[in-house]
Amino acid sequence: MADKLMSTMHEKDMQKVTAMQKVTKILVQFLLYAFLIVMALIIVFPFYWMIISSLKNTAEYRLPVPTLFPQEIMWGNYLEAFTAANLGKLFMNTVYVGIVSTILSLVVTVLSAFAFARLEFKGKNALFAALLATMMIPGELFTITNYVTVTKFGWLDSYTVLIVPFLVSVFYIYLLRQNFLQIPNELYLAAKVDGTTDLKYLWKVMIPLSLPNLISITILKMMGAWNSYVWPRLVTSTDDYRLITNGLRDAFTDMSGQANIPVQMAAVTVVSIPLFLVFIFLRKYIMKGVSRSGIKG
Amino acid sequence: MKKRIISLLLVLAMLVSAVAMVSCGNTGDSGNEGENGGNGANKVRYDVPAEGYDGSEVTITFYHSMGARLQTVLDTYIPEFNKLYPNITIEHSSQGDYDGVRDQIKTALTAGNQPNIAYCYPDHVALYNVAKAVVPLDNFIESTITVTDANGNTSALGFTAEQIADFIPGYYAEGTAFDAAGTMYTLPMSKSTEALYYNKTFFEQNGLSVPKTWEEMGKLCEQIKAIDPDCVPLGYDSEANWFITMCEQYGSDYTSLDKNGHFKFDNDTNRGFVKMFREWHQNGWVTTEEIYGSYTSGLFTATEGQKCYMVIGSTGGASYQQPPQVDGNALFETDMATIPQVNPDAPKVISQGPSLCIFKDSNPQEVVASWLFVKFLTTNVEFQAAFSMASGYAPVIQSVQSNTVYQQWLDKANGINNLTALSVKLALSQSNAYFVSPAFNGSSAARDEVGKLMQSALVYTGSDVDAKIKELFEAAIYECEYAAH
Amino acid sequence: MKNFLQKIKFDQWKAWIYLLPAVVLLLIFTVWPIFNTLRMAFWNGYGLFKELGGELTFEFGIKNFKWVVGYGGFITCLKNTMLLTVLTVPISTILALVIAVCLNAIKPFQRFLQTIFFLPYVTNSIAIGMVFEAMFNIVGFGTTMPSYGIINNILGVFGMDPVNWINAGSSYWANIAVLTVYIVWNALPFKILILLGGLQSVNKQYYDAAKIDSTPRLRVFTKITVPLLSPMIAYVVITGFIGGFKEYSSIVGIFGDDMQAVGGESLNTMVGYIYKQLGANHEGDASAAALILFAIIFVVTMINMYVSKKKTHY
Amino acid sequence: MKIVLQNLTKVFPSRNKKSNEEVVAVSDLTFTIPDGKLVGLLGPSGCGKSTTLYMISGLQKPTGGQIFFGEDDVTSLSPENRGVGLVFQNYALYPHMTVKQNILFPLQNLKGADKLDKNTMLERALEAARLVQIDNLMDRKPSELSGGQQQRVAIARALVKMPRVLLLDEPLSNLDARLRLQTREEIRRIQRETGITTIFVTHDQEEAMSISDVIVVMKLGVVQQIGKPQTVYDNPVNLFVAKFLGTPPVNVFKANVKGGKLYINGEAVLDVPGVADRDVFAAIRPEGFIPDENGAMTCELSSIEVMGRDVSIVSKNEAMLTPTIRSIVDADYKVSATAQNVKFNLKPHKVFIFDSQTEERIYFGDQTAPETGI
Repeated sequence: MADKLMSTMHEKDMQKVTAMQKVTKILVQFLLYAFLIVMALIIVFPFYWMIISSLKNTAEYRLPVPTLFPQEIMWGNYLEAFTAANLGKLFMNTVYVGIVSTILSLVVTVLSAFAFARLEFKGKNALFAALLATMMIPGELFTITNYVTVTKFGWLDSYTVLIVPFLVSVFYIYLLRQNFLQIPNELYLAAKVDGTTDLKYLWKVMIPLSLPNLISITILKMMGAWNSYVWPRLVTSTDDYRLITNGLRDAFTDMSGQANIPVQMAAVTVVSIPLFLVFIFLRKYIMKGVSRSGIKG
Repeated sequence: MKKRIISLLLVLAMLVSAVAMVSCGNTGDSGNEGENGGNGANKVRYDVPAEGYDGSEVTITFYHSMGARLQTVLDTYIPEFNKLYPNITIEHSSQGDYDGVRDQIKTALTAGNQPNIAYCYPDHVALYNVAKAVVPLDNFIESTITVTDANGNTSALGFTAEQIADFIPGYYAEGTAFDAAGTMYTLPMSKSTEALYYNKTFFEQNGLSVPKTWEEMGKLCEQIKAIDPDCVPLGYDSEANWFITMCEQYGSDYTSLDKNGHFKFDNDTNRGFVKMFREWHQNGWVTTEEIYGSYTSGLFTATEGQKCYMVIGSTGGASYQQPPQVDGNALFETDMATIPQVNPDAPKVISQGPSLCIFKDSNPQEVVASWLFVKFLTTNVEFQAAFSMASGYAPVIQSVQSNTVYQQWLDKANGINNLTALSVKLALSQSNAYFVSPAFNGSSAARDEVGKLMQSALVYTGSDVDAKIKELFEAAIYECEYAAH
Repeated sequence: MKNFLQKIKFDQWKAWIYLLPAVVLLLIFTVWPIFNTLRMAFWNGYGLFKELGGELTFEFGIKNFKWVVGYGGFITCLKNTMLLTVLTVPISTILALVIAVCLNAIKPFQRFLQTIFFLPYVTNSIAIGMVFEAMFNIVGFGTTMPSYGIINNILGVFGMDPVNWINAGSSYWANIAVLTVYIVWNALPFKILILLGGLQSVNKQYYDAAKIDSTPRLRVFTKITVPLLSPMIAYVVITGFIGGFKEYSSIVGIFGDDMQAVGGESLNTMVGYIYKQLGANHEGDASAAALILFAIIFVVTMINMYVSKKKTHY
Repeated sequence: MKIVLQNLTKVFPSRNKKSNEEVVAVSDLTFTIPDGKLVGLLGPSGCGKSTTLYMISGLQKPTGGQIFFGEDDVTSLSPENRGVGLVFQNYALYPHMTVKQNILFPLQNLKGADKLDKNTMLERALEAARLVQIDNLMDRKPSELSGGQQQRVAIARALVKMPRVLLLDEPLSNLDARLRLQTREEIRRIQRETGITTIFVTHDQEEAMSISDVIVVMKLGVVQQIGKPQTVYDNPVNLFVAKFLGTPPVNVFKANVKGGKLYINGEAVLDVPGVADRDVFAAIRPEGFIPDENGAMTCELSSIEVMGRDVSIVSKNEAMLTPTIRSIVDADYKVSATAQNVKFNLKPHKVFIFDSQTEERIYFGDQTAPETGI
């Protein structure tokens, strides 16, 4: 067998190989960064456009050849965005709805995921499959029926109507169930032997162990509140309950329907910043949640 | 154990509240209406309560699309109304724009949660009527039941003959565009129309005269194009209005209330004018908002680059056609005229702007109270005057014009910085020319489709124009028929 | 033994108590709407307002489905939906995969770039639609003095003629190109996030082993990275297909409610059709179309799952 | 092909960003691995043996020093150009490939002069599989194999391209005791058959001793002793090496030298001529005790374990540094289990004496001082 040994370095030109190796490495790094930077620029461009547009005046925004940097920086657009759209109140509404619905949603999701992951009961698998199937139905048709339902409940123009109908997300239950399943069952049995109640076990073991996922759900839910548009518009009619995106769309058109786009962009920028900050600070958890979501199912 | 109990309680509480919410939902309403069939030549009727308004406390909701300025006007006059009827509370809210009002009400109707009064266009009312949700007004208008206001004065619930006569006839007739019998479903609130804005300075400098007919318009465009080859002489904001107005001016068919064939706009006359305007567009004579990619008022008021010298647009948007100013001096003067006609002796201009409709309600007193408020808004001279001045829309009753404050405002009209008054003046001067097209379930689809048709035809650059136009018309009819099926 | 059985019974109702809030809410806000959809879909000529107006009596049948399928525009919607899905899912998946692999291969600025690539995920969709429109727009196309959006200006820098992307008279394929760019742009962050997460949980030793065996980079990518990531890729593709079939808001975002460029071909999609029918009071047709859409998504998902079961490893 | 490591050093930057402490994993390592030998890198965890292995493979870059394969300096050569085979501790078999595909994989990467045609590749793969006796498992996936089978696949994959150097990282650590014995014999056999210079890393001295031609004992990044296993066992260079090798382990006592005699617990137990008076550590192999009623060394008897041929006597002594004294004697020696004390004489070449400060060997008796490198 020894006759088949790989050719030795003598046969190759050592220096050439070493040099090639260096060049390749530098070239590969260069290409990697070049590609990533070009893609990043493409990704970022709409943002850049949004921000510079929010600082232009209307005349400059409409220039035939768009400027890449505002000639005159119009901070006033931001002031106008806030005053014209009552953004402050809408902002607070959004935060309130976001927080309350997130907390309630987490409670509901954790309880259901626990039942599906740890408890044995008749029809468990059938029920779970049915839940997953609902994810495939286009939700557009639910809107009208749900509107009739909440109206019959007398919930229109309230925080309830913004929070309750969307508390349950099958996706989150699914995500968390997968996470719970990864926690060894022995821990649960051990806890049962020790006489620990289910809730205590849930609180002391399951929740800490799936914290990254819970945080991811929290963030996704908050972002959902931040971006929801159709439903809040439908069920709220006063600024007491409307959410921020509703304000964005409606506030900046004047009587003839001409939009003051720079001011609108300013408002959009203001709205996007909190989400952006959330991502920067909680990036770790979002990443963890996603990679742990147990896609292997 | 404690936590388990708490969780149980929590769950139970949620269940109980859910059940409670289901059970205490309102039980819907079908109202008390005595209708004697709307199909034949008989008008649809609504049974007005025999006692009229009994003075009970009711809250009336009113959906509109007023901006902040107009809401201020409304808020000033609601107390005036409450001096007469202190027990009627008016709650109003803006739903953004006309489509916003329609969408909101559409969904609200499905849950029986509609407002009492709403801004409306005829197409919207046709839509609400499918659900039979709109109160026919004839019985109110004709009602002789006496109502006593807070000052002890009595008056008829309905309109007097003088009041009806005071309405500008073209506007008043809009309320009857829904069935063959002419059932009245809406009252006009404030109105606008389309007008021709032109650059008076430019016209005078070049010795141009304002076109009265489309023929003259064509020639004028050619002339202007020769003077300024980079310009687009004319901008027409709404393609759909253009098509519908041309139908009316030519006397050709557009739509009809005939249930067996609503859509009649595919005919030679209509294909003819579409073809003609396509050529105009291809010559660079005319553009529209959608085609241009931005508002044509932007072209009209441009200070550099490409310009246009005429715009046909809503009188409600007059302030956007105001000439730009540099150091306090206007760069030119704008003037207004009736839009070009096929037959200038019998002019036709489209009627736009909000009307008011009243929705059925389980409490008849709310309907009566709504009527009282609608009657107030449409017949109160001071309110109509104030609203017109704030909005730039024309008042719907003629007596407003003899109001001194209003008179003074109209007198200040000019083409430099008070184009609004100028536009109202023009709107009032052509009150004999207004038309509305029939409104039925599907009429809004027709409007959408002819607008699209017009756009597509204008931008077509291929060689077989006739075939393309035929195809576009047929496609539009197909879409309309499908939408109304 | 008796004790044990009692315990099982206790577990039964205990599980239902845990599930109660979710089940109640789902019954009210998900299950009931689904039943209502079925009711409307199989009620011939159903319209909500017609029912409210009292003109309608129940008549079971598949007339609504016939209307939907018989409508010429429906085929267009189907075609557009399919085309956009078939274009955007592979493009965005491959692009996301390449970006994720590249991101995973660098050290300096990795976090920074990762944050950048996640940006589209946290933006308001309404805003971005407006931005894209402004970028591709041409004001005054066809006149003597058009002003171009930034994209055409960039093309100009490379000496290319401006393209009419979305304005009056633009071609169908130009419209589709813009939509593809927009949808891919929108879809990238989620996919990058999932795939990067997957990559970071792959055991680094596989790569060391490949290095020891002098594996060329491309072969590492195709023979090791892709197979090891296959469960994530399958997930991304399946959700991409489902999302693709529900495409709607991106088209409204750029082309407005008409869902077509002026004088152009219709870009309407299945969900757009459903909305249009809702707008025209054809709730019956809309429900029928939603069920058809559901069937299509269901079949496509099943095919996807079948293929991915065959193609994904371990 | 011989491998030369010259002043090889690896320093890891501190993980904690705030403190600037660096971790020296390998320090100034110099030794030569002769061609065709099986070399065991041995030491407790954290001694730098794996790092050394990874530096030889090229997966880690040395901070200083050089690595030669034969006459070639490969220090800056990347792993793909070194032509080594590496068996990972967890095998790193590609989970999505069958055994056959796993083994074929390295062959498909060969380029230039080494490039093979398809049939040769299959032949070679089968040959490698036969060598490790897994040729009947070729179409299974790794998840369908036992730990031992996976291990063999990993070896086959490393061997199939006939690398000039084969590296194994703790190859037996994931196997149960029986498999471990069996597999280590196989590694030995395969190495013999192929003649490939092989380096393997282990923390298990028994494993290293049993199959290596040469062992390298490391501690905290520094080589302690290099040599044939038996030589190192018989002639350890310092207390660490003495303690690290041997089962049962060596017995260590606090002792002192006075007048050429070694005293443990006050008893003179051995003559150590020529050693100056001082405190020392005395390490006595378990087999270095001879029970003798008149023995020089007295210990308190704890228990006697009879293990067939041998007897293990467990006892105590005040000077001992290990928890017990374990001596293994021939079963012929009869020791009363009930006795209070047991007395021993010592075999001189089984007793190692170390300086109490430096822990270096100070007395070699009739042995010569061992070399630390080859």
